[in-house]
Amino acid sequence: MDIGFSEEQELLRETARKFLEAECSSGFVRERMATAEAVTHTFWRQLAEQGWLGIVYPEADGGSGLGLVDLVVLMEEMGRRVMPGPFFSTVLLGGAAIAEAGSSAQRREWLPPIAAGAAKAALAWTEPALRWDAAGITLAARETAGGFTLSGSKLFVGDAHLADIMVIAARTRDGTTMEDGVTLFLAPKDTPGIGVSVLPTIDETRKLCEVRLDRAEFPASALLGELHQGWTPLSRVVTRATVALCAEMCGAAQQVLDMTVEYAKLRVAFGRPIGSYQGVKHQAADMLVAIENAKSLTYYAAWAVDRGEDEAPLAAAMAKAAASDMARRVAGTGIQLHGGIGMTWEHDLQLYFKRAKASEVAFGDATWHRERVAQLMSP
Amino acid sequence: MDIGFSEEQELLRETARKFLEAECSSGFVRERMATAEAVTHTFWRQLAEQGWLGIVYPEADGGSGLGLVDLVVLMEEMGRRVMPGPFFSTVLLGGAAIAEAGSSAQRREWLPPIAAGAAKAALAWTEPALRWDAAGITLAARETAGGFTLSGSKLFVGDAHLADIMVIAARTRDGTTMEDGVTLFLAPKDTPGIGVSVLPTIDETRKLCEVRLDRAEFPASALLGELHQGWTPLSRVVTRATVALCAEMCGAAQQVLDMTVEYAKLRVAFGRPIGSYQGVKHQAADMLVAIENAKSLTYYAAWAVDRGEDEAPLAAAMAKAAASDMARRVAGTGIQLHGGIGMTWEHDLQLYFKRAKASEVAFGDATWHRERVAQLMSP
Amino acid sequence: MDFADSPEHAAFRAEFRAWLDANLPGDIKVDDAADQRVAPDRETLERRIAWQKKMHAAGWVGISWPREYGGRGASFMQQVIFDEEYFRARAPVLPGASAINLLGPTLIQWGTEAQKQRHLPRILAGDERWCQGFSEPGAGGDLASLRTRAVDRGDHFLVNGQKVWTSGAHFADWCFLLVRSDPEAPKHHGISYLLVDMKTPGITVRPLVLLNGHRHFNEVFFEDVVVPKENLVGPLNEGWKVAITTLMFERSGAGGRDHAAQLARLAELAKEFPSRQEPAWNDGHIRQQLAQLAIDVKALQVTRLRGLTRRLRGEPPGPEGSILKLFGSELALRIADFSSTLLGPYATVEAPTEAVPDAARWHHRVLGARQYTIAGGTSEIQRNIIGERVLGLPKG
Amino acid sequence: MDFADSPEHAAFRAEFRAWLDANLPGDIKVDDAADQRVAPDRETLERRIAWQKKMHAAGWVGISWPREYGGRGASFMQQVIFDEEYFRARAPVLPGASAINLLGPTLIQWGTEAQKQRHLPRILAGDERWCQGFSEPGAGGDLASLRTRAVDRGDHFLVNGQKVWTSGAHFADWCFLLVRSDPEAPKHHGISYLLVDMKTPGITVRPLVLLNGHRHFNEVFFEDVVVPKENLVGPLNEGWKVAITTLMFERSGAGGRDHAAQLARLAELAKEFPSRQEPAWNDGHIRQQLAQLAIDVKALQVTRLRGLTRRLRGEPPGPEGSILKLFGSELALRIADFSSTLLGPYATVEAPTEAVPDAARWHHRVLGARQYTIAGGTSEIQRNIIGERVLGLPKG
Repeated sequence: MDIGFSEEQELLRETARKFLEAECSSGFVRERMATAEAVTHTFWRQLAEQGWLGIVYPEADGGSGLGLVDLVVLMEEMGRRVMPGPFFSTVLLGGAAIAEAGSSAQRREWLPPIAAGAAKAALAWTEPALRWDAAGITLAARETAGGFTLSGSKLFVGDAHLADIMVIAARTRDGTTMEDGVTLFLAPKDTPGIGVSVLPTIDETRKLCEVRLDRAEFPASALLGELHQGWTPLSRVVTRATVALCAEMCGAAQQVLDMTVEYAKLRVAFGRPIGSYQGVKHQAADMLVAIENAKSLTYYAAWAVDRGEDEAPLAAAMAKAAASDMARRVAGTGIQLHGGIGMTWEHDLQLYFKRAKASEVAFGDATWHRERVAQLMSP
Repeated sequence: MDIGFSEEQELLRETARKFLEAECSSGFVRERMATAEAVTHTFWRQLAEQGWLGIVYPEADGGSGLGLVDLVVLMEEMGRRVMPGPFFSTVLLGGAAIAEAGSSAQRREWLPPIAAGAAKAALAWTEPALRWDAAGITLAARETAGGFTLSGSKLFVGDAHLADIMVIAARTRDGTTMEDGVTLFLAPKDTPGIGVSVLPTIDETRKLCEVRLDRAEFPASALLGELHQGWTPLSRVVTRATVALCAEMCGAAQQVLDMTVEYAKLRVAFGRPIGSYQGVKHQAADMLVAIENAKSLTYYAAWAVDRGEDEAPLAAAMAKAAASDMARRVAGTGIQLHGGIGMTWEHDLQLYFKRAKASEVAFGDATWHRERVAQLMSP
Repeated sequence: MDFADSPEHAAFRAEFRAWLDANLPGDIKVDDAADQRVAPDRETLERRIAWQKKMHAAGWVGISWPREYGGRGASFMQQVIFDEEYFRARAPVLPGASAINLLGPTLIQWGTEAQKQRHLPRILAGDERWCQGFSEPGAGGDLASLRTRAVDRGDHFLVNGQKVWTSGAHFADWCFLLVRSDPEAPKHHGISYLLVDMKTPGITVRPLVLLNGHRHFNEVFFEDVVVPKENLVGPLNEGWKVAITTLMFERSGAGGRDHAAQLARLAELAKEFPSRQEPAWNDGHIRQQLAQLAIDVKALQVTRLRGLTRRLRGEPPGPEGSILKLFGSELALRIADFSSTLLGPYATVEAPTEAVPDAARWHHRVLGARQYTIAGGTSEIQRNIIGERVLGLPKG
Repeated sequence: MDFADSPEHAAFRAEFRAWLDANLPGDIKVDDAADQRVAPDRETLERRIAWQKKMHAAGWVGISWPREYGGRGASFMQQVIFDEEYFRARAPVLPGASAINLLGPTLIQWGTEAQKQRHLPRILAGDERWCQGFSEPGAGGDLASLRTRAVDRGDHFLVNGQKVWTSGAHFADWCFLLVRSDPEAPKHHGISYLLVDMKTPGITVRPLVLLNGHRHFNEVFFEDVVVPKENLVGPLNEGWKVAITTLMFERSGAGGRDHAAQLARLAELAKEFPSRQEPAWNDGHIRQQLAQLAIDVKALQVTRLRGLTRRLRGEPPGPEGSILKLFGSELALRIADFSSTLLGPYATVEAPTEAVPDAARWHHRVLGARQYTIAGGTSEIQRNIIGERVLGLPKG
């Protein structure tokens, strides 16, 4: 047993922290979030140069073949700086689905350009009747002579408006279980019949979209993985992305706590630094406890997923439930302890608060994952 | 609108407070709780002399005919001193059931002696499969030539071991609704086939019993109210008793807060009274808020029940849900803020803590009543 | 103990309700009364001013002011009924609200005859807008540590300094301002209370944008601003006492009035909204949370009424207002949190969606609810006030 | 990052588990390891002493002590595995636990050769029982403000004063005691650390009965108690440093190890126990609460392991123990509260019932769980420690 990070991982952390401190200031974040792309070409190329756009893909596919525990380190640092843009959708969702389910030809076509920063990707799986399990996938794929016709809509799809390639989950048959009959399709940019619009959501640093499919046609070659059997790879991708998101939430929360502690040492009220009052100190202590626990569960989940342990799905559900509650509490308390200044647009806390809210409900909130924990506890 | 107590009610409060301070010290409580009776004959006679044993019965039945709002005042004061003994079971449960459902003969037989302190009563309604609605009543009453035969068991019956007269709720038929088919019976002390044993429960000041009926025979004259129609009067009695219990819980909690504030002013740690630390002060403030809110809902429920408002059942459920959570929190925080001394047998807080726990779950805990609120909110 | 209206009060309630039904324009109704902004923009402001004038013409503005100052001499209970009906009708907060509710009663108690003559009629008529210049940067909850200076220059004061969190200053014609007039005196005895014309040279207003993008608060800078001496309210250097009058009216009016409406809508949504079980209402934990919020909303309402009763019986508004402020604002947060539990990502969209047509309302709540536990005295400060002034615990 | 045992550790775990399976008598197993009383009565004490002797004979007592003092020189990781297996087996806390875990390591670091020779073997063998004389009435969490006096009388100290919350003093042969030896010095520099024979004349032990009726703690009075000078541990007047060694081992060992077992039983009960829906498990809010507790139990476990990793990497036990103490004890309370939500009045009965055969267990939990957030430093003190020593916030 050794529940800490390796020297290589600590080095990755240090590199990431330095890079992001230099290149991803809050000024940069604010400037970019006002644009549709949410990053600059330069920044995106720098991410590629660091090797981070292919961090979890096999080396054969142009990646660096690192594990989820390594990714956790990087995500914590990205969370610390509320890094804007389609990293998550491209690398951990769309690209990861291709890596997980794609044929070698599909992988060769898309993963090297993604890793090189030349292509962006997205994963369209959730729908208006929001569920985070297989039953949530109802978008109908009708089999035709040459392939499939898809109609319906996907909601809350990250960065679909930027994607060169989109993975779409659809229902190809009503199987005996909800899992059976889910199929993944590859939709390159500008596929006819697909309309994308950006939703005005709370976290402008990462856009969410509505994707409407109106008799969009897909050739058989657009199938990603096996017909009807798409849920297994999809759920693997989603589980990994969920754990990565937890890590990002932990990093962001740690930054909020650091900012809050710093402020509480300096800000004076009634003649003393506010951090000397137990009313502030005890809340800061509770923030720390919540963050430490969420980190513990995230690290545990990352390890369990990497090793393919039986309890990996349970561990991931526990991590997301804890991280969701933690993120809301920490971001909220951070604002509370900053007082008025924390409520302003000008203060960076708003960036963390909005990201925390978006992440809290992404991939299922605490309530969703607690129910999942209960089901997994009870065989 | 005038949401305060009348001068008469304030006078009742003052009388009750003075009497109980003098006659119901914690030494008295501790001494009596070690006995099966939990009160002395003298004390019980004094309660009768004050008119409190008949406070809610009509004057024609030997009572003083006061309303639930008046009773609230008295209960708050009784709660403040953790008054021991069968007042609640006798006056507000067993006796109240007779007052609510009894024929004039039955009322004349039992209420004047109860009001005079010459008889004690109990109400046996809850059963091992604990539910606080009509479905909880399953004890079978079989109709025979001369009357009924009852077999089964009742659990958590207050002070059944002291009762001269016990009201027993039984199921006389499977009606179309759960409410239909509930019938009340009067069982005088020593009815053959009835066994009573005291359970070792948390609050020794008020005993709870198991009552076992083994083919106990009841003549037709033992019917209290109409055959099959016992749920309506029973639920009225239970609703009133629930609101009265809420008031008692508020009074007890107020006393805990008073004791805690007093202690926090005197007790010094690290050179200052502990009450000057926000860690203590803020928790005391939260205790007050919880108590004030529970009082608000209790007063509102008492008024609504007295007036027969449509929302009386909703108001009572709200009051009990709030009081249950409040009581646990206040008693717990009281101990926490007292530190070590608050955990000892010697300190009076234990009396309040144990009473609070017993009351919290009596007549349904917060979860039970929240569900009831939800059902009543949703027509 | 009586929660019901007396016959006279019922009649008053019916009269005002009928008047509102007949006169309140549909297009100025608001979804979210907790959002007490003066107005999001100039156009809305103008519509609300017109609405105040209409109300004033019918004698419904400042009803609790004495008749001699243009009010109705309404009883406290009538004022309570008035407020209940006004918010029930979803009418917007009047642009003159802070002047009507805070400054007016303060001037009536402390103002000179000339001040009353000059200002009170215009406050009621909605002719001029006021802002409240109390909070300062760096002071936080410690209001009395304010540092904006007023130097005595014979016939006028010269004011220099900065205020912050000044609601509606960008629309204001006048400001009621706290200044330090004697820096040598103990902190509560060197403060004066001034009325300042916002058009006076040297005043700069800069908007403070909130994290939800709202532009309601401002920073206000004073640089050699001349304030005539006749604009001093109450005794020189004893303005803290005057301010207390204003603050008491502020605290006793603190938020939470529309919790019930918010919750009713969430209960509706719970019965429609899909979930793991459909609808969400079928989930026991959703019902438990809705019920708990309903209980707390009712408790807050009754606790408020109990406080009103104490005032009806002649006691002044006191620190029990902190209980309402603390609990009401925390409850607003919990309602917002619950909207997110119920609606998930839909509570983060600032636009109508098919499943949740009023998604934007919850988006605003989620973003906006954080301010209630901070503005007007943080929850931490309210707990101090309760601990010290209600429970008598020693200061820290 | 590796949560799995290495092969050597797995072998060690298997060895100890097998030994426990073969040797732990069924009649001394405990339901509630959180209830770390020395023993409820003399008879149980004797059985547990016999158990300690059996363990000692097999070399399983004090395994992390150096071999020269009778231990196994076990690595820190082995100690962790040992503890996990010991509690998993539901073995009772050893009567010598405080001496083995707290005093032993302290003596090894600070004791004289004679002290080590005299005491260490007897501690391991369970020949003598120890109690910890640190807390005093009136000191609360401010341990260093202790007032029990030790006056230098040439060859001995004369001790007068009072200790409180002394676990197991009624069974103890010896006491490790903090005294004030220099009342003039700053409070952390006038303290000495003594070993006191409990049979010395002048010592009175009075039980402190807890609200649940347990007699585990005591008040201990010292009246002109003679303590030979050779019983001083570490430097005169610098006993605070010695005490810190003891306290660090205490904090790092703080409770919460059997939360998982308690929760597993509650989950079982939820699947059997009647409720509005039957069984209670079918209620969504019951599942939500069970799941949340399971999540928190797991989080505590992993947070503990992360702390252990830091120690494995050579860092000493530090203030992060406060996180475990705070969260673990609050979690114990929440588990007790949930038992009451699930079982209602059954959780208040101190006897087996048909529906809940182990009702008494929950009765004890409901009564007993309150002490964990107080004993060993209240939650408020833990939050101060975290705020000040971990986060670096200024003292209040």
